[in-house]
Amino acid sequence: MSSNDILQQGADLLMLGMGSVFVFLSVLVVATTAMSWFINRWLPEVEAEPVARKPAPSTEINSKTLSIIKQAIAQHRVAKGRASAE
Amino acid sequence: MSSNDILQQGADLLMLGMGSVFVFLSVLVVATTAMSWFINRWLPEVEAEPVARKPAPSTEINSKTLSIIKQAIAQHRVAKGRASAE
Amino acid sequence: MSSNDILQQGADLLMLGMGSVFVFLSVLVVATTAMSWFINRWLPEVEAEPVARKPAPSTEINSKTLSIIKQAIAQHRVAKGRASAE
Amino acid sequence: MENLWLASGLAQIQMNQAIMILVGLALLFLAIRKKFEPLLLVPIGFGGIMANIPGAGLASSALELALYAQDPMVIGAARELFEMPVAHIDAVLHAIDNSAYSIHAQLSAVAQDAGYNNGALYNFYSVAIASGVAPLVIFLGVGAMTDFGPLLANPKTLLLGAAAQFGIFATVLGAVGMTYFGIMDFSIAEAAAIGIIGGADGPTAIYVASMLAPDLLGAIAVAAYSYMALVPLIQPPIMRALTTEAERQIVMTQLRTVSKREKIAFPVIVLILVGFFIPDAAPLLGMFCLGNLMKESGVVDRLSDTAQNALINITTIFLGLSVGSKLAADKFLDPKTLGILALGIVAFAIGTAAGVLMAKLMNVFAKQKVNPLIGAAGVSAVPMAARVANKVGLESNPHNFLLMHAMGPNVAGVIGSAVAAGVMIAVVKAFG
Amino acid sequence: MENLWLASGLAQIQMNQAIMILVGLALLFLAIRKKFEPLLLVPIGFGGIMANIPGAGLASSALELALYAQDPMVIGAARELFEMPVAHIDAVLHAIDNSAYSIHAQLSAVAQDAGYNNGALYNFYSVAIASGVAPLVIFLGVGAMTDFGPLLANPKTLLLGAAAQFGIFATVLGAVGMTYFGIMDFSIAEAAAIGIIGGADGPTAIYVASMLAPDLLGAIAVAAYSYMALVPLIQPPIMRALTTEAERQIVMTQLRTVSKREKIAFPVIVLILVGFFIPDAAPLLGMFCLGNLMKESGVVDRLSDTAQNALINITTIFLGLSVGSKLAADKFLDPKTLGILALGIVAFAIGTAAGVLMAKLMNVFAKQKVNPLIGAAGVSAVPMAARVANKVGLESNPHNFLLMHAMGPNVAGVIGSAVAAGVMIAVVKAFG
Amino acid sequence: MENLWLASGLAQIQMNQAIMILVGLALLFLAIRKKFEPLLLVPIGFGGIMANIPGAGLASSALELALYAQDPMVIGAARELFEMPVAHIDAVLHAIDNSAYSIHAQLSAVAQDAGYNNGALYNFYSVAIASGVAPLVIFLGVGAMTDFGPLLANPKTLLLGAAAQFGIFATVLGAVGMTYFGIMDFSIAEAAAIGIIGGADGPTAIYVASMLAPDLLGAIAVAAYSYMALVPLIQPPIMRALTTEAERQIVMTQLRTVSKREKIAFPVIVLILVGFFIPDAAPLLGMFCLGNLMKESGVVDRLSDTAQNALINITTIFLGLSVGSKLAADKFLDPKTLGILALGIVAFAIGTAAGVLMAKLMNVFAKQKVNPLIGAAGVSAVPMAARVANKVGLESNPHNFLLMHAMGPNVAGVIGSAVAAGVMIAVVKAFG
Ligand code: NA
Ligand code: NA
Ligand code: NA
Repeated sequence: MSSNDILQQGADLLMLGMGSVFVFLSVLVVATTAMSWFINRWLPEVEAEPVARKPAPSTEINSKTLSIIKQAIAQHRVAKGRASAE
Repeated sequence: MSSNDILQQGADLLMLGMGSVFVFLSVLVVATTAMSWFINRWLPEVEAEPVARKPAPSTEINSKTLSIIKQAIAQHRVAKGRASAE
Repeated sequence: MSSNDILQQGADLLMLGMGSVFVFLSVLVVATTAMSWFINRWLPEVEAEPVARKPAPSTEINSKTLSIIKQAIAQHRVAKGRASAE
Repeated sequence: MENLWLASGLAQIQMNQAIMILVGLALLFLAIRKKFEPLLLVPIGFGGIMANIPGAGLASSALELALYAQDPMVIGAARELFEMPVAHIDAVLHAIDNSAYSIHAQLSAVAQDAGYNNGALYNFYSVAIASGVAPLVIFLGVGAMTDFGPLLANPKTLLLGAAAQFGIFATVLGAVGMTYFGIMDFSIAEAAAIGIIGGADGPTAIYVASMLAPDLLGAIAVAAYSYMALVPLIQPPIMRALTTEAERQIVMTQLRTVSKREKIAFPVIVLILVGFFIPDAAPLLGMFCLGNLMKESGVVDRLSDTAQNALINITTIFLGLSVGSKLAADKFLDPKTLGILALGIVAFAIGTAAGVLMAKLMNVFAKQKVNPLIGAAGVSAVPMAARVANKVGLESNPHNFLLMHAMGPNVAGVIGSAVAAGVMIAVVKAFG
Repeated sequence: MENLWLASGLAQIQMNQAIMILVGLALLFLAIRKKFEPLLLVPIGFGGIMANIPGAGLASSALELALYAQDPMVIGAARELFEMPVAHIDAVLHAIDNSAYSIHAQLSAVAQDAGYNNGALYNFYSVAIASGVAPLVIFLGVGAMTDFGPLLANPKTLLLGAAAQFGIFATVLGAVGMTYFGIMDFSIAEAAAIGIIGGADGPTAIYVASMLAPDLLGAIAVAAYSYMALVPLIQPPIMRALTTEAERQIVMTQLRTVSKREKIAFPVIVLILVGFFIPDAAPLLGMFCLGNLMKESGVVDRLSDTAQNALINITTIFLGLSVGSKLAADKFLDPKTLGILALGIVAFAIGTAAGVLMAKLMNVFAKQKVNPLIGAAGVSAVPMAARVANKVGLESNPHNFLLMHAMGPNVAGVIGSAVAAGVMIAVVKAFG
Repeated sequence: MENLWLASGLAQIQMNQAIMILVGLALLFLAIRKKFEPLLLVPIGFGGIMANIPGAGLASSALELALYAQDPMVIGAARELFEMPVAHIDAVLHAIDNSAYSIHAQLSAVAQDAGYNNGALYNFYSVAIASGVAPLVIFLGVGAMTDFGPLLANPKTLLLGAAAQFGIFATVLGAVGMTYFGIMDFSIAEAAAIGIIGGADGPTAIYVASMLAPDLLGAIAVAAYSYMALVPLIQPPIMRALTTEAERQIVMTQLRTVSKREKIAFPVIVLILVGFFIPDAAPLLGMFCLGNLMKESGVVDRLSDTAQNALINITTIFLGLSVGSKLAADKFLDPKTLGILALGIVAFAIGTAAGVLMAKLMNVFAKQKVNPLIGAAGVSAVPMAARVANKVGLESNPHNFLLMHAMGPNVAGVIGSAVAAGVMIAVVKAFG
């Protein structure tokens, strides 16, 4: 293969590559916009979506734990406040 | 292979199959019953089994967390009740 | 292979093996001592190491949960104590 | 390997692939919107779409891709191997289709020399299913999640799990009947693989199909999981038709508590009996019992935990994608698929009926009556079928909770269909 | 397989290995102390050290080890295979280097007969990378961690992700230019593999390099991950140079909320479009979309959870070690590595510039102005590049939070470079 | 492959399998009831039962199954390959037993053509152990669980870990002695593999046995894990016999705190020294050090976490089942097994004694006295041996807590036996 050939191949790759990337992502812009329009027009989620996502267990624990901590701390402070006030 | 042969094979499979399934599970009924009788007669678990199973961590957290939540809620209600009563 | 050969091989393995193990671990004693000296002399950790290790999530939950449990139990006892005192 | 691609034009192929993409989308819809066994049907449906991407060949081996392309190097090597230097290319392809494992291995090497690579889904299939490992690992995890307590408290419910397997074998007979009457052309191995749908147990069905009829695996797995999801629709009418109101109101005595030692001994006993009576069922039931022993022994909780979570989840993802690879148009869009779907639902129905009737038969002889509704749970489809039995029972008597009673036949059904699978593999092997 | 070991003496080899051990230590230092992409660079650096242990041959195949040792049995078998009974040993080794897959397979069997075994890292590489599976699994996990919400709220930011891929192809041109001017000797396949560094996406770079230029994989992966870690240094000067203060202060309207159904539909649409337009990108993007669908569908949380944790972590460890195996001195210490490192940083810079300029171009036509800083996030390097855009934006307007706006082009860049990868693989295959 | 099945009748085989099933049950009893290393002995015992199911062939390869069945196609292919057209079938089987890897590969393909498949446990063994990967992954996880702090605080305890390896090499001498006196017939490779039991480290023993004496692997692994569980019984009498009451009361100064940087540097130093001095120990110790570095570096916690949990658990399950596959009667029920069991316990005893004596020797020269009890912890068996040292110490002085002091030699013993393993592999390879 001559040196020119590889330059040519590089240029071809640039054209084909950027062309494909732009065409594909442009098509995706159109398809996504159409999909969003269609769903929001014809298939809106009326209320609390029935397919409600079960939170990942750890998160669940964390949030529960956190709320408990907050409460516990609050009560602790109250208790301490009361104790020191007495 | 003639068409008759495959019918014959199907019938054989039915006989052998259901036969084996019933024989095997019947043997299992007998073996299980005998095993349960033997264990409960000769190897009863006297007290708290020493091979006590460590509960799976997540479950442990959940049940502990749950009990805490219940308590926290209960205390919260009590506190609120007291607060609103005052 | 004559029987003598295998005895010889066994003896060789003993020599080479124990030799290598002792040489290697002795070198490691020296290298480790030098490394510790070098780090403590030239690269001491000034303050709270910035590469502080994020505790494993489960442990974190456990310890939090545990502290909450302790508190909850303590409060529970206090509450019970108060209740029975009244 | 089907030679479909030679018989039909490119346009036909692409049309078929488009149809299969719609099938994949339908499976995703059922899985996500209707909650049809989503753990399997999401990866199966998605894998099915991937397998039908035109030109990507994700579900094809390097050799298949070389043959699609009629690669001269590979065709040449085949001509030499088969000593057919001047034969028409169709004859060469036909010879390859019918050649043995070692010939395939040699031609695969040539195809790789020629620059072809196995598709990603093909690789997943080879590792997860063709090797047989994925169903075994799923069974390990399922075993670690199974509680044999209700079964041990009332061992005779094992017979209900046995009876429900009649759905499997009746369906085999149905399939060979179709062949006999010229409606379909199933071999005895294919008929056996189709029958296992009646086992209502996904991994067992995949295991048997991968051994006896790999080309039908896609349709068989889709049928098995779909009908398992449809158990709440399929079973109740049959259960009501075969029982009287009085029978449905039968109250069962509360189950005794089962000791830890019994639970530890049970999986070991099952393993040894299976090994003695049905060695071909030993891989599946062995892994199932190991999982259960890991759970019940209480000394290897970290292993049991991993078997129930990371390991089974990882395996499920790749099992699903691998099954999806068998939804490639040239394998799935075949009249046989319609036959499989039709036979599969019959299998579920017959299994349900057999379970219920067996319970009624037992009531003729036994003093302690069983509610015949729990017989329907013998098809397995754990725990859906047990819940269905409970629900139908509550309709007749709102205070009669059958769930725990139905769990006995339910897990017995898993053992039963694994035994049936072992027998079928052994017998079909013996038929040669 | 390089014949380097014949040309140079043993001392030279060991010196090179010592250098590579220092390179491995440097990577560990950057990973641990400087937090340069530690998840990959810790196993890569460690694997690099292991690969360069003199005499251990951990990164070598059984055949390579037999040839290093000039094993007479293997050389003899090769002489017979190539029918060169009296040729010089160098000629035999050269013939082996250039022989096809099936010849290698045969000689490997002979080497194993002669008592050689594949090194541990070589095995990891075969299973994790040569099979293509590890990058696919990583993409599955990354997909399950990705939120396409910001992209769906503003789909035209996809174009920013497209523009930033110019860095990839400009770099290909740079690499072939180096070949043209005789500075380096890159083939078109190698040039393409180097260009993909500009995609700023580790698994994509490894996937492409493993297909097009496996010998350069070590350098390409190290460059990709190192520059991804350096994004906060590389991008800001370019972003500032190409934008005015006024542009950097542009406030973007808040993103609309995106419904769950849109999020579920998006990965399916991407899969189908990719299958239709760029089938060679289907494996990578298919797994990415499957991961995302598993997350968004909400019905297979246990699979999504495992894909994001156990599965991706296990794969990352072996992927890193496998990349490390390609840091063996005879593959890495090559002038080409310098070329790769130089071209890689250029690729990042050009990609950044192209993203910013595209955003400015869009502002010429669109009514809703975008802040051109978010164009820089189009190179991917998720989520670092988006954070950089946010940070540079805050410097000009401390109340203008661009992070969510930048996440759109950021994830678009992942899709864009996977598409670019697919095109490059297809085109280079077509070049033959 | 043993030709045992030809020499003895079918009845004898089944009797042997029954015996091995009892052995498997005994292992399960020890694991579950007595808590003998349950993580390994549950899957090993269970796998051992599965491997001995008559007629199932779960532990056999496709080729072995074809030969058991004296399949004419495979025998015919062998006759052709070996050019022995009229030889007796026993001669053919013998020739196959002694043939090379590539012959086996060819005949395996023929066996698969003839419809035989590898047993499930055989596949597990191939992937997990024959490839060498499972022990490496276990070492990765163990490394991520190991704290080198106590060792770094008192590096000279490394010498105790060295001394305890004398148990390994003394046992090798014992094994060759048995051969010399005609009691047993161990080759030098087998003697080395038996010796490694004295390393008191399961994965190291499996790794070495899989390389040097795969047929003995079952017995070696069972001995290693059983004796590790028996450490609290084996060690104390030896420790008491070799120390005076005064020595056992020696109080050691509290260990200094070790900085994070030292802990990060240590695994890297070990890797480099191992690579330089004992390259054959590099795979095992490399993975061990990588795991430790992942833990100590603190920047890849998610990888470290997975290595310590999902990854090591998954690997343990399959490692155990694979070891169990080597409990097939034809491999395990051999006089050699008795020799292995006898030599194994001697190895533990000698290792313990050597560790204690080394500590006494060190006290002769050093100013800072060490309590010689911690020398016994040098055999590894982490952390059991360290706990034993602590317990025996408390008997003499109820306020002298030796646990942390004993952890130093304990983890040093792991390094020591991995080094010994590397040396043995290299030396035995050199013996040819
Ligand atoms: Na069933
Ligand atoms: Na990108
Ligand atoms: Na040791």
